[in-house]
Amino acid sequence: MSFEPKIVGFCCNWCSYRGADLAGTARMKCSPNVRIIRVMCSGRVEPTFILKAFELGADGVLVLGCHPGDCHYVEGNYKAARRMPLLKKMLAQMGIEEDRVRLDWVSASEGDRFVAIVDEMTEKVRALGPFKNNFKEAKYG
Amino acid sequence: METPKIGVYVCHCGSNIAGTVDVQQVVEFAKKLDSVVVAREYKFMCSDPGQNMIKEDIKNLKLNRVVVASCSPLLHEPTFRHAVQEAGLNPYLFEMANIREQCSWTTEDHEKATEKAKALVSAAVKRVRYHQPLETKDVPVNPATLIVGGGIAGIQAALEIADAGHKVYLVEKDPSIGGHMIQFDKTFPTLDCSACILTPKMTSAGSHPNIELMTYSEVEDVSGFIGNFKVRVRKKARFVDEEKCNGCGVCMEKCPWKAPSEFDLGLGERKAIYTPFPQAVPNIPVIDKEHCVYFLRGRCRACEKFCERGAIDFEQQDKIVELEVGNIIIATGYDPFDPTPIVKYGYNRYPNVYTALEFERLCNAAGPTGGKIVLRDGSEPKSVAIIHCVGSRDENYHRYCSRVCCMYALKYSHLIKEKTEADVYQMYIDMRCFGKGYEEFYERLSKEGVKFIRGKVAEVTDRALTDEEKGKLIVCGEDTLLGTVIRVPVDMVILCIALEPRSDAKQVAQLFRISQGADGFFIERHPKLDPVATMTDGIFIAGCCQGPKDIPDTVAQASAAATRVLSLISKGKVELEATVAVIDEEKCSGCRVCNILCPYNAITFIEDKEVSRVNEALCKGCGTCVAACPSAAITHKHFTTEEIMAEIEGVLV
Amino acid sequence: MEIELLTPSKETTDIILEEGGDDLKSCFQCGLCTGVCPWNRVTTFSLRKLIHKAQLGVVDFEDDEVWRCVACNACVERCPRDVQMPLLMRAIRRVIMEVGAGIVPHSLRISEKNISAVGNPLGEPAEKRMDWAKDLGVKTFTKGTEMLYFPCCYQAYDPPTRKAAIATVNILKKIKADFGIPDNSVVCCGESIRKAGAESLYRKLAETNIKIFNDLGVKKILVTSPHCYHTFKDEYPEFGGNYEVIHLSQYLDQLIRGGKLKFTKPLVKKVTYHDSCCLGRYQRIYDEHRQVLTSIPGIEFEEMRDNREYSLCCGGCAGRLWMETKKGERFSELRLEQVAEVGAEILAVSCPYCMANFNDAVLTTGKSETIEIKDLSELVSEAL
Amino acid sequence: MAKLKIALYWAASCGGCEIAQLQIGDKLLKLAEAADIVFWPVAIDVKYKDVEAMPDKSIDVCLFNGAIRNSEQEHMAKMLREKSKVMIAYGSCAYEGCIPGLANLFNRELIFERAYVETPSTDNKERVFPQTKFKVPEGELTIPEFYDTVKTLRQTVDVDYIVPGCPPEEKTTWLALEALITGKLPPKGTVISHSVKAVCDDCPRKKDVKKVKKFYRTFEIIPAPEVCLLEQGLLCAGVATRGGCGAPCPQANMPCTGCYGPVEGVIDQGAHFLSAVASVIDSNDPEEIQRIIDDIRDPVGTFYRYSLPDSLLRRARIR
Repeated sequence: MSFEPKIVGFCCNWCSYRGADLAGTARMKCSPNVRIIRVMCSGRVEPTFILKAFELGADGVLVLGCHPGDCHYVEGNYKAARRMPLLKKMLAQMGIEEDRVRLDWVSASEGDRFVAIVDEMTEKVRALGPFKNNFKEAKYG
Repeated sequence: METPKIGVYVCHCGSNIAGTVDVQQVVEFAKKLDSVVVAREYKFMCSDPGQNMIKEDIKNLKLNRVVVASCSPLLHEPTFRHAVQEAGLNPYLFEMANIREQCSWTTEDHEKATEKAKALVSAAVKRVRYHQPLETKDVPVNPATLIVGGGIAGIQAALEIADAGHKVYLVEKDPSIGGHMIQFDKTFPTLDCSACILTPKMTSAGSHPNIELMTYSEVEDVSGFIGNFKVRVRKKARFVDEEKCNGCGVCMEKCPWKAPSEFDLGLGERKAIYTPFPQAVPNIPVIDKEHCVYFLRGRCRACEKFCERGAIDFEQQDKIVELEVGNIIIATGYDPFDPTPIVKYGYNRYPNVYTALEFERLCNAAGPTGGKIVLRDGSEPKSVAIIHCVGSRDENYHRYCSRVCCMYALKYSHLIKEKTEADVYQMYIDMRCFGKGYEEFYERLSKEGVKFIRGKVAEVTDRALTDEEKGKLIVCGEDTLLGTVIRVPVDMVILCIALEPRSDAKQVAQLFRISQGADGFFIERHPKLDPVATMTDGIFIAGCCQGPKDIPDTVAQASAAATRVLSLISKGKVELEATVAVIDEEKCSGCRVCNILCPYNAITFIEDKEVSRVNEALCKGCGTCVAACPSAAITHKHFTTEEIMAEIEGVLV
Repeated sequence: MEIELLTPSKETTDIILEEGGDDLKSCFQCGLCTGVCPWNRVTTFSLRKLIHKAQLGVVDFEDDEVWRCVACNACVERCPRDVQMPLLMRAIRRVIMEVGAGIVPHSLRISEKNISAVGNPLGEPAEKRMDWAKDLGVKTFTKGTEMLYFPCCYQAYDPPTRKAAIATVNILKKIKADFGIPDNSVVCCGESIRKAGAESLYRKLAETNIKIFNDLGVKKILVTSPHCYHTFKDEYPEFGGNYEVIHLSQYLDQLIRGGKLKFTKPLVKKVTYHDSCCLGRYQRIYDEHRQVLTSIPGIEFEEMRDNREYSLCCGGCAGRLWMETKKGERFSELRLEQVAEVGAEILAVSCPYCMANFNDAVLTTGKSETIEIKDLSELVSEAL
Repeated sequence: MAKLKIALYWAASCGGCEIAQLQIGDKLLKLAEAADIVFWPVAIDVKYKDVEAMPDKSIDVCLFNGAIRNSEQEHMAKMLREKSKVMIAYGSCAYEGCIPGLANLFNRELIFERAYVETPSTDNKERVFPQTKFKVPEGELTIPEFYDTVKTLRQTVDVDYIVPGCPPEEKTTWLALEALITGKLPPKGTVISHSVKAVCDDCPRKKDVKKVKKFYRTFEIIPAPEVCLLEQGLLCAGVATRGGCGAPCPQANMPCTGCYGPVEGVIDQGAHFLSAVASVIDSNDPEEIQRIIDDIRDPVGTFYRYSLPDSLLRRARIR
């Protein structure tokens, strides 16, 4: 059986979660690999959550918010947009592939976009293979 | 924490879920999860029997947490919360797993769908353990209302609230209320005189015992929250004592100094001491320091000499007034688009190219030409072209449709036809006449012999190709209905300029903590279902500040805003979000990282305790501050770090 | 590519408006007219564009397209702004015919001259107008006669069409109606030449006829042409001619319902009926024909695809009968396909123009063996 | 009252903790009054076998400093745990891995390569690396095995208390010792410090709202003396670091580097510090944000200077 990545998805309540719902309502098919956790705003997503997901065995983390300028909370998504690049820079140093973490924007009307992002992310992570916590598999000690 | 006893209910949703997800397997899986006391399935959990199943279990099995795996929480979370509450449990001790929209409907493979459903149920079960009972709080509502902007929207809203017996502060930055509407000549489609229908409302607003008019004033600061705003207003110095002035007008008569009239868009003149127009409310002049010779050179004071009441006060200073209000309506209106940048249309280059607003003044009997439609040289035009969508529906300027231009353009054709012999050409892209009586007006105008040319005008030029075109403005473009380039020689061109957000809309948005759309207009809470409220509770928007609209729509929205305010006043209290952020002052180090992150200014720094504090009335519960707090001192109720961590663990089973 | 530059002409527009094209002001260029225009079943013709050119005064009077419209009213039937396209077209044609702008098609010019000279478009001698009735023993209308039967020029001169006039007289005699026919002094009713733009000629014709009718004290006129019907009823009053005008179909319907007409011979045929524009969309007379036809014993009646207000024009109104229409562009040929579709043996008509057009079309399409064109009067007469 | 038996040990550490322990000054006398030191490799000659010989739980308290980076340290940690009633992770290395813990960005192979081959002063063409066992004529020599990953004491044995700091401040050390001497011990697992709040609470600098357009390294600017260093663009970890130290670094114009570890309740110090720093970036423009972030040269070294082995990810993945 091919490797089925586990991806934790954080969606904001107002745009991306609704976009994800719309994908369902419109019966669009998408990879089941992303499991969504609803937060009120992408600005709520702490870097800790992303690290925790990896610690617990996630192979990728997807954070989706409202499009820039459309945040239900004015500019919570901009806060996410500040944190994510810094986190990614740190993760790169930790040897974690760039494609395992993605921040993107999906509006409530973009069911198709939601599906496209989820499918693309799933395939990229699948190509990278499982994320293994190196601490546990270190050769010496 | 009490021992969690969790009930899990998996919904078939007919075949919507059960057709793809093996519900039985999910139930068996749920039964084995930690703290789960009971797990059941049912055809339609949202039905009465479904809800009763939960209620019975809460009673009989003493459940203290409930998970329903069914559709999107955006659909039925309120339903199940209510059911749980009816069974005596706090509604927040409930969690929903979305196994329909985000699982059965998007997944084809039954096995994978079932696996995903299990993961989502496991996440909900793990999360719900950490749920805490939450209570909503009430705060009283101050019955006074602030209305910003004294155009038709502000006046309408003010009158409605004042008539209901509540105090209104109507703040207007210009010397008189009236807004753009008072500049208009006639109103479409009924062609009643704009001033005739507006001035009675202005007068009522000016004399209403419940309305405190604050003209020539601007809001400088807003703090507080729904029900309890504190507002600082700057009353600019008029140099005329409002108490003493009786509006006799002698000062204006005697003032020897003139300046271009803003009200007439520079087409006419006014004095250095002036009211913008004769029916101004209040009928109290202001002195324009830029043009008053006393202020410029220290001599004159003619107005002072002639004022019998001694109302002129050259020493007057700006005054700061503090107001306390419960609700705010923003009705700041729009700015007319300046077409100068569209060089090809010749505005400011060819004297007989006018903007729509200028033409309104030109048409108006009280305007600079006494209502005669004439060219700059005083002669009557023989032909007029009205160019639509100037700055509207154009990626280079504004993408949106300004919504009123088609109609006022039609109105202009009527006025031109009525007052002159001129031929009128409407150069349009689409005729949008959607309102009540509008299409009929369009038809009526068509019958008056107005010529419609479909196509966006490419250029207005004075370069004649034929003798016929000499001395004319030639309007060129494609007539898309003929598929031919057309040149229309005319004497006068009227540009139907876009309605655009006020130049200070950004500052206003920041001041009141409301948001602007990409187009710059203020954003309503919901484009369809809540077009009056904003994301900031207690702050409403009405009129063109929310987007271009005509007078009937503006009035309707203003009345709607007034009604929303009145309903809050009549309720007397507001319920606050329960899922807010709270700062543990025992943990807050006072680093102030969170302070600036809050878009609602809900976080204040308590200087003496050196800690930050969230004002729960202002907090909307986005959680941005929570994610930023380096001390983990902020808790997002119902979205706590523990809860989300548990959910992460859950989805990764 | 050379770009054509147009400049709106107020003068031209004004002329068209003066000539009665006032309706063009209402047009908002939706294009529905072009969509329903029968011309677009056979070629391309943007009526919408033509109207817009008229609005701006940039009509090309030399272009054939100003002569296209057959005034069938199919567009008027559905126009959202109630623009009377035929009036507009008439105004444009007047500018050509009367003011002298543009070119009048040769065949139309001939018909116009014929009407002007001998009172009928066929160019037949005026004194032979009533020759068709020579042997029928019909009296000429005199003062006091109850009803004037006025056959159209075609029914007077054109042999195949004449059958309708003869049949009509037979029926009238059968029921012993008090009627008379005009003498040779009457002229063409003028309906079509007016729609073709020859306004002054029309007025002359109308005045001539009205004078004769009035002198004779005519009160009631029976017609067998919808065109005569339309102009006598709706246009002559403007010039002082006020009559009770009745079309044969209406008359027959009244007789049958009044029990005054009894059929004796069954007519075992499959029959369909073609609504003429002038009687249908102009006058909304639809049911009478059908009632008459279905009351004839033996007739199996079947409707065609386009019927009643959606009827397809035969292509003959507004002077088009006189103008050449290329094969392949004739509506009558299309219409015959619809007749064949329902398998009718007889196509019943009640208009001489339709009769003339369809008689041509059965020949050109080789359907003369299978489809017979008959006037309503003929069918009734045969069944008596 | 019988005197306390105290053991002190150093694992992967710099020796700074020993100095810190001595720095309590005259309080040493009080300690001497109350306790006997039974094992302290840096100061007294007690062999491992002597410790091995001690009965289980015969030592009252073990103050263990240093991270676990090799087999010897692991062995000693386990042995001392058995012999001691109370195990204290003393100092940042034992607590969260500290500077030695940054080795978790690499593995043994890479570290050996660097240490024994690449360093400029090394001449090792033969590529000789340390071996755990080596036969010499006299017999077999053994040295401890070097691990890929540095672990904290808590990841190795059960730990009762933590004394944070690199090294712990004198007052923090005494706070712990005093509790031991007086027997007034806090609940197990407590991080012993004078504060549960972040360093900012101790820091006298003026705090205002934070908007940062550019981050600086310490040598690039001379910060204004009274204004919050983070507001001036210095990556001061005080916001995300447990206080109790008294904020000596910010008071000396140096940004806090985070040695007291996370604030109570924080799961991952680096992630919280990172989130706070990113949040105060004064831009919403992706390109500008990226430019500002470019100035943060070494995110792991900045945000996890003391806590990498104790972080959620613990170590880097080596590809």
